[in-house]
Amino acid sequence: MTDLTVTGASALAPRGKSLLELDERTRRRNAAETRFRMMGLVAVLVGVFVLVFLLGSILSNGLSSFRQTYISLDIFLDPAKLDKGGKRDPAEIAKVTTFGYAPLIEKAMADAMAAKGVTGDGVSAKAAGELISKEAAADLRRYVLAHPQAIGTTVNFDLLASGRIDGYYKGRVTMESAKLDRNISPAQLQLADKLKSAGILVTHFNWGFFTAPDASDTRPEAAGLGVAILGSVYMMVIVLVLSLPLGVAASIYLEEFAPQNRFTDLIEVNIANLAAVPSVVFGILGLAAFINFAGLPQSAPVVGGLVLTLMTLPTIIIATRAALKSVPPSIRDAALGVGASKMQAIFHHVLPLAMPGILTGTIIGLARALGETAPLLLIGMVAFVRDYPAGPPEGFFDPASALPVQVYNWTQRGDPAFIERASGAIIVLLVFLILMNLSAIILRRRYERRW
Amino acid sequence: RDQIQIAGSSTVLPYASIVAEAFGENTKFATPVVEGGGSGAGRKKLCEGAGENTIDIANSSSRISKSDIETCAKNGVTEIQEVRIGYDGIVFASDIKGPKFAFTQADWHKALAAKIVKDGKLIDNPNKTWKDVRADLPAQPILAFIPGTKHGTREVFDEKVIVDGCKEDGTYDVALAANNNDKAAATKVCAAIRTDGVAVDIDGDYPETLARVDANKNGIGIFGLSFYQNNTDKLQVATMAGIVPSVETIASGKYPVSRPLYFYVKNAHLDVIPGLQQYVEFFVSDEMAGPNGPLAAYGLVSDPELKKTQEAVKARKPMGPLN
Amino acid sequence: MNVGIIILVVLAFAAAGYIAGKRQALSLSAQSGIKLHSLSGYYGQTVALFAAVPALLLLIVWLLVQPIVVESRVSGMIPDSAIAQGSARSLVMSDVRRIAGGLDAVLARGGLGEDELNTISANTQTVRARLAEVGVALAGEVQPVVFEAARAYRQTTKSGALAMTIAVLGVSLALAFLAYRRIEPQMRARNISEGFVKSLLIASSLIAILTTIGIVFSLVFETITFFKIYPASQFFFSTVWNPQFRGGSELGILPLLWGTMYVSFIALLVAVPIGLMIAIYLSEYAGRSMRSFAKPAIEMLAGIPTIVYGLFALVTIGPFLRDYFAQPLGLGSSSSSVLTAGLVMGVMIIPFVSSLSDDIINAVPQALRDGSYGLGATRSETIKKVVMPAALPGIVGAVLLAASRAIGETMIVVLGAGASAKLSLNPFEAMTTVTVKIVSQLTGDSEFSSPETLVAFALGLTLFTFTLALNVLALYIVRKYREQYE
Amino acid sequence: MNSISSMNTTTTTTKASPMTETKISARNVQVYYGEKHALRDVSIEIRPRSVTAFIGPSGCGKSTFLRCLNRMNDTIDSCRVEGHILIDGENIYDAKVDPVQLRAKVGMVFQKPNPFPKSIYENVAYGPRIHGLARKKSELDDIVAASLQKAGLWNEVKDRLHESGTGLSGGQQQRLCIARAVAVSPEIILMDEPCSALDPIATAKVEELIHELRTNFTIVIVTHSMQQAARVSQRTAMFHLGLLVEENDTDKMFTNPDDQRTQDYIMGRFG
Amino acid sequence: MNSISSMNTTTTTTKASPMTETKISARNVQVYYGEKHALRDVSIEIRPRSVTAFIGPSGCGKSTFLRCLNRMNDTIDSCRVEGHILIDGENIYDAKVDPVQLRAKVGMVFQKPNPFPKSIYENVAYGPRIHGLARKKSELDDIVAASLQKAGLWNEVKDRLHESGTGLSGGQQQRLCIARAVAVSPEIILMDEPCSALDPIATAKVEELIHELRTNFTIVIVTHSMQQAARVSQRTAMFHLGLLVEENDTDKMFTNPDDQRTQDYIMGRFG
Ligand SMILES: Nc1ncnc2c1ncn2[C@@H]1O[C@H](COP(=O)(O)OP(=O)(O)OP(=O)(O)O)[C@@H](O)[C@H]1O
Ligand SMILES: Nc1ncnc2c1ncn2[C@@H]1O[C@H](COP(=O)(O)OP(=O)(O)OP(=O)(O)O)[C@@H](O)[C@H]1O
Ligand SMILES: [Mg+2]
Ligand SMILES: [Mg+2]
Repeated sequence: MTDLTVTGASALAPRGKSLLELDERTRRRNAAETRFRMMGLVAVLVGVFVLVFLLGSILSNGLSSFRQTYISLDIFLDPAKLDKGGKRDPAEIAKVTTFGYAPLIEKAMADAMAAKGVTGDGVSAKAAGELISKEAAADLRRYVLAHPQAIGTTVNFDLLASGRIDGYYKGRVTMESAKLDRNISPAQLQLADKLKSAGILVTHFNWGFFTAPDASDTRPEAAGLGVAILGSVYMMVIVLVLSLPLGVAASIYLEEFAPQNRFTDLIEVNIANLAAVPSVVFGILGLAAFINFAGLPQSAPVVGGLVLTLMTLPTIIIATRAALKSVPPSIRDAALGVGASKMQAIFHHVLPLAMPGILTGTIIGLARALGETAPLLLIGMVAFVRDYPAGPPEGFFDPASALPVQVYNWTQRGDPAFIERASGAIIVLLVFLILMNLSAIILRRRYERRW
Repeated sequence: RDQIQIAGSSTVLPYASIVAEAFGENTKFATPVVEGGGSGAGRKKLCEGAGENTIDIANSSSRISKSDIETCAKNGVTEIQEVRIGYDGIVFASDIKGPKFAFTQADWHKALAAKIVKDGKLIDNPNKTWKDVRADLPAQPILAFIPGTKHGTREVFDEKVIVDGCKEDGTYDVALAANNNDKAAATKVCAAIRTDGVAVDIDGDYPETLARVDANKNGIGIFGLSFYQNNTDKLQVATMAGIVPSVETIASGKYPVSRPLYFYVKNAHLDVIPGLQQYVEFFVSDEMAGPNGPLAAYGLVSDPELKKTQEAVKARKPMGPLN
Repeated sequence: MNVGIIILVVLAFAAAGYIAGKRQALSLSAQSGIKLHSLSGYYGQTVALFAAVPALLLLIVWLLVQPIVVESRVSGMIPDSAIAQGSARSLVMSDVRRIAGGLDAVLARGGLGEDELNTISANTQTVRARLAEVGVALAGEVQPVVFEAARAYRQTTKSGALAMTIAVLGVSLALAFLAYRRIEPQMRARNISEGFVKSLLIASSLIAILTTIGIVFSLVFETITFFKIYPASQFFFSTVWNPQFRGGSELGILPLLWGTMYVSFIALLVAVPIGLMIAIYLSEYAGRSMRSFAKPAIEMLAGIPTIVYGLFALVTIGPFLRDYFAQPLGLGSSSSSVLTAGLVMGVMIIPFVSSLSDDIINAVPQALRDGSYGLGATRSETIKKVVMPAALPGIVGAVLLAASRAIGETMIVVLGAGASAKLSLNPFEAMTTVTVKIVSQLTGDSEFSSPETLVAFALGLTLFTFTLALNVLALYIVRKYREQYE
Repeated sequence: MNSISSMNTTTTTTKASPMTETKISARNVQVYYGEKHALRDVSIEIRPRSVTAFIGPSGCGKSTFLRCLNRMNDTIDSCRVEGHILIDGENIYDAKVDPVQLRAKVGMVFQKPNPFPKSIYENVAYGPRIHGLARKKSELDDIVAASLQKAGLWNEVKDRLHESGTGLSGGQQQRLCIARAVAVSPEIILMDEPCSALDPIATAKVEELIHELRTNFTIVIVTHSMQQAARVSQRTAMFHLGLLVEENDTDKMFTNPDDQRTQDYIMGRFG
Repeated sequence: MNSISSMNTTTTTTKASPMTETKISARNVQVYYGEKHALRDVSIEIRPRSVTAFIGPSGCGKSTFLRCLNRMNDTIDSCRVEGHILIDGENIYDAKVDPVQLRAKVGMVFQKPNPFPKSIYENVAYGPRIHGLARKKSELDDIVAASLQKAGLWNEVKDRLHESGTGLSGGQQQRLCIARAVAVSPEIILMDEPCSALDPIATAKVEELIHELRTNFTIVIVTHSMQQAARVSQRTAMFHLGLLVEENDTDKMFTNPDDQRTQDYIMGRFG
């Protein structure tokens, strides 16, 4: 090997050595290889670790919101209070507001305590009533309006316990904190414990969290995601139906058909730039274009869906174009060579091969659209909405909320119970996301191949 | 459109949603849709014109301005009702485990102002701990989480704490002298907050301030009274000029840092949007906004002149020009 | 007929046209013995397209135009005197619409016959009660003029709808028939239908342009207003950002732009290496099972709401960096810092780099890898020197996308980096970004027409222009780089 | 062609190599693609500093076996190799053997030309670079030039060394791949139909290269051209349906093969 | 070379085709790749129902010219074609001509086999499907089977029609591509070195196929094997450095070429 240096030509001499022992250089290269591989593994682990950490913190904060504490009471629907006229006239009964129902509950509570032999120990009847959510009165009134004939009878209700009591059984409220807490006292907590052992206070799965609408700041225990889930579903339907076809169509045109000229350059730069536009600016656009100009209603999923579509499009387009670009030209040649039109070559061969990339773009784009709040801020969807939107398609035009909006709203509230709700909502959001992506992931796996 | 649409101040939002919820429960009308988004944005939306596409009510944590009224008029919104719903107390609170604080406005000025007076001269604020500010305060580093400059609360803080404190501790006079008796310039000097990281602007809401106090146990945050009342197990409130903030002390005017809250109703919508008039009346009814109502329970300081408001609302009396 | 049904009928026509067209083409070709130019399906497709597309376009246009026409007609019926002081014609019109809708509902309920409707005059009390029965709440009393207008509104709308049904279905049928008649074996059916598809593709790509125009338009007017009340030179060149409630704000964009670039830069510094390594590991090293688990898992990072990241930054990373780095190094004692936000944001955008790059790396032909292995290259050498360069254009796209996402992020910056604008090199100091300020200036309590709020639009437009310039630059560089190999 | 002859002179000293040693020895090699049994029980000895040709009908497993010799089959997931392959007496499927080092020693030219999407220069310089064969830019330039010359491509590309390798014609690409393999000077060179896309003149050049390389290197070549096999190789192996049917001296193989199938195959063309 | 003579006997019946018409006529064709002038002023007439062979050293522009004939060059951005190419008297570069229709009429087998990453069946069935050549599944099956048979691949793949086309050996892939091109029964078939990766037997089959196709179709074939050109073609065209050097009857070309360069090229091997 001494002549290696003489000329490049003579460098082409054999270098005999055993394969079983690694030479210095190979060892170094292998070490570099191992390092590189480890770096990759570490990167994956970092990603997974952060994910696990975040999910862990979300789950530990939020899982508890799927269970809820209830107080089970037999309530006498006193005709003297609910229907003074005695004619069971719905209009008459409706005159009694929720404030009129509160005493019934308070009384039922006292009766139940007496019946089970639970003593208040210095907790007044009013304070005992505070263990029950303010939502209870509304539930009761709703029930009575729906069943006027029940007035005068005694009905068993599972009423929501107040947020602090619920928090007590979830570890958020403790005896120490209750001492300082203006909204609950240790005596009340002790009473709750007694009620629990008496079987009046029960904990079970919280369906209301998925079906109930949002509730105001005074009733965190009643707040649910019903409207938000509907709103998000509506918006995602719109986003998916519009952005995927539009995005893929635009990418195909730009990547496969568009002539190389200034105009296509313009479109190309535009799309890349739209990806960098902050989402709140899309909200400004939505307000100007869809609400003020086109006259669509405020707070409506249709506007939200359109705005999110515009926001998602660049992501999908960029991903799709990259995927199309990576399909080798020989595949196109092969198809064109047997007399396929360009359109056929693309739709029959190129597009299926680009599918994994397209689906990835869609997953990422939709994930972002699903979790976005800022643009909704400007089109009135970051709002307190309690009425369910109608079924589609009219429902697209009714006011609705969305999952990320609910998360955002709840993290802004004063009552700490909302933090748990927000984490619960995030879990729902993630489950939503996983479900939505699952089909895409399965499809992607089907299309993935090397050539 | 069947539901009332409301937008505006995020300070008023909790109260408005409590009322909206009760309104939806107790009447045949749909529950109003209540948006946050800030007083400015709310009033802007209110003034965009009359019609189904525009909101009916704007919540506001400060009085509407002349320019807003002009915009309104330009867009055909000529009659607006002003409804004052009560007062919002602004409190100073720190971590529950830390030392107790009793402040005066002057303390805050000395702690946070960019320039303070020392030996009759304006100097850059050298204070590092509260003890430097006043000897009987704890020796805790100064760290304050104050609302960002877009918050209505900040305005009140600047005016009623910093500038008042500035006058109290004599800096104002020195500044006045230095600026040839230009009051505006002196006020500007007074209100300038130091930028060395001691005063941290919070763009988010009170929960963010709370989280920051949680992460920085030395920090003192500025909160709304209602938020504090919901978190008394984590926060301890400081007195201001010897007064403990509470619904009572604020209502009586003893506690100095508070501000009125309003909402503005577009009269043109009153006969068009179902339930609007009822909602407005419901909001200011004793059952809701009275001293024993749910709003007061949540921390709204009830307006002593509620009766007047109720009458005005019944009469749909539009507000006159601002004075 | 309701719109949904019209659409269904048109689609049914199209389907029938498809079948008929296909049959016709086949039989014509069989008769004449001339080979079909295109697959028979394309003839069907052509007929179907002619049946559906113009008709549906007409439908859309009609739906957009009819309300305008009807409104202007009906609103002509309402005298100015009927419009209350302080109210507006548009509000009266919304009453008209509501009454008209209510009347429909009443009819549908069977509470009233069509002719009865014409006879009941505006005995407004009964009208109001009737409408209330069907759940249409009216806020005020109904004026006779308004009621008349509502009736006219209903009538016109109805006849309009009828005309629309006839027109749309007519157009659909007529064009379908025309297209059907034109079928002959030599007709270039494939080209026709492909031309149509191509125009759809072009239209889709024009949406990007429309969006840009829309954004510029929705920003530019307020921006102009802003510059009327605030000097542009200060906005662009001042290094101080210090808005005030009472005016006299200093609104220099430079510290915000600096913050934006700093945070995004740190985020990319985290996301690009980690993301690329993940992509490489998953596509080149990992087994199938690991890959099918890890890839979607990492994609979930992009789906976690940013508020979670923000809290993560605020509660965990911020204090950690402060206690273990900033304070020992004497670089400050702020728990929110550019570094905090950058790190956390970097994690969030990892999937943008990793997943897209993974797909692209996977698409590099195996023959290239074989070529490199055959020369005795290790895997990592192959990846670095052969696979990555081949995948580069796509990876650049992925990185740009990640950068875009970083620039547009709000929540993480608010909670992680703070809200104070600063021009500083120290990564442990709190800073903020343009996007954060757009949101906060837009949603605050100050007056909308004040410069403090309007500046949000100027910020938006400036950022838009700024990123546009960056993108032009990126395109230029990528082109230039690519040209080396062509 | 001056460069080649000049090179010859530098290397003739090593010509007297013994012909009985074995360089590569394969024993009972079985290869499966998933379920498919592609190679059955192949055993062969390949001598150093000689040219061995693999012939056989398309799809019989020539490429498969060739790829076994430098473990390129490792890259195909579904592929499984059994049996022993020894190079210089060392089992290359031993766990201790590093395939990377192996492949540096056993170079390969693939059946389908697969230039990297890089410049022509970079294509050739790639191997020397990763193996650290050149210390200076000028050395690298020399290696690149020499390799391209050997592959007979130098004249065609010397003015466009920095254009993309994928923009070459099919035959040029193939020669580029040969140059790329030669540039790292492996001990053994496996060539899978290196001349399939080449015109006679280029083919002649490559054959000349093979002749020349033979003095120092061991060469295994897959070819479909009996003439080529006859021209360049000393030993020939015939594959059929995954079996190694016969292995023999080339002269003997083409005149008087032992196996009927070989005879048929060769006769099928010539007979 | 007996096989050739035997094949000749099977096909001699069709030899008396009219040799004066033209199917393809190219006039002053110039091709540029960006700046590079790859083909200069090529004019040629190609006769129907005959086989024309293109020969010439690697990189001389044979593939380039072949790709002009069905406008495959349209797909290369940097490629620019000037001049006229008439097929059946119609200028195929006319704006009115639909390249798709043209390519259905002028099929192509590429130099590098490029099967679709789909099953073998789908590879072959694709063309007939898009051209509507089969009305029923069974017809399609027939076409696929017949095409694979013609390409001499049927026996090897009949049991694995639904496995991927990319998992075939090099020669098998090449035959698959031939089957794919034949399946749409174009009028003209362009073959770019169709036998480069094939063993003699498979080559013979393909050559037989060419003979057979010649009765109805026009065939242009690029080959590096003079013998093959001599065996299958009636006319031969010789390219050199982007120029069409000579075009002549095959017999004449290989015995007594007009052009010095042709002579050199052919002699370069045989002389
Ligand atoms: N895409 C391309 N870009 C640039 N130059 C090209 C391209 N394709 C071919 N060339 C060049 O054009 C010339 C002719 O190439 P062509 O592929 O036609 O050669 P060929 O005669 O088919 O050779 P071979 O027998 O090696 O396949 C060559 O010099 C080649 O390098
Ligand atoms: N990746 C693969 N997956 C499955 N089967 C394969 C794969 N590669 C090759 N085969 C099959 O293995 C057998 C041997 O293939 P190989 O490539 O070794 O043939 P070959 O002798 O090189 O043929 P050719 O001369 O056509 O290149 C063939 O039947 C082929 O179809
Ligand atoms: Mg092979
Ligand atoms: Mg070629």
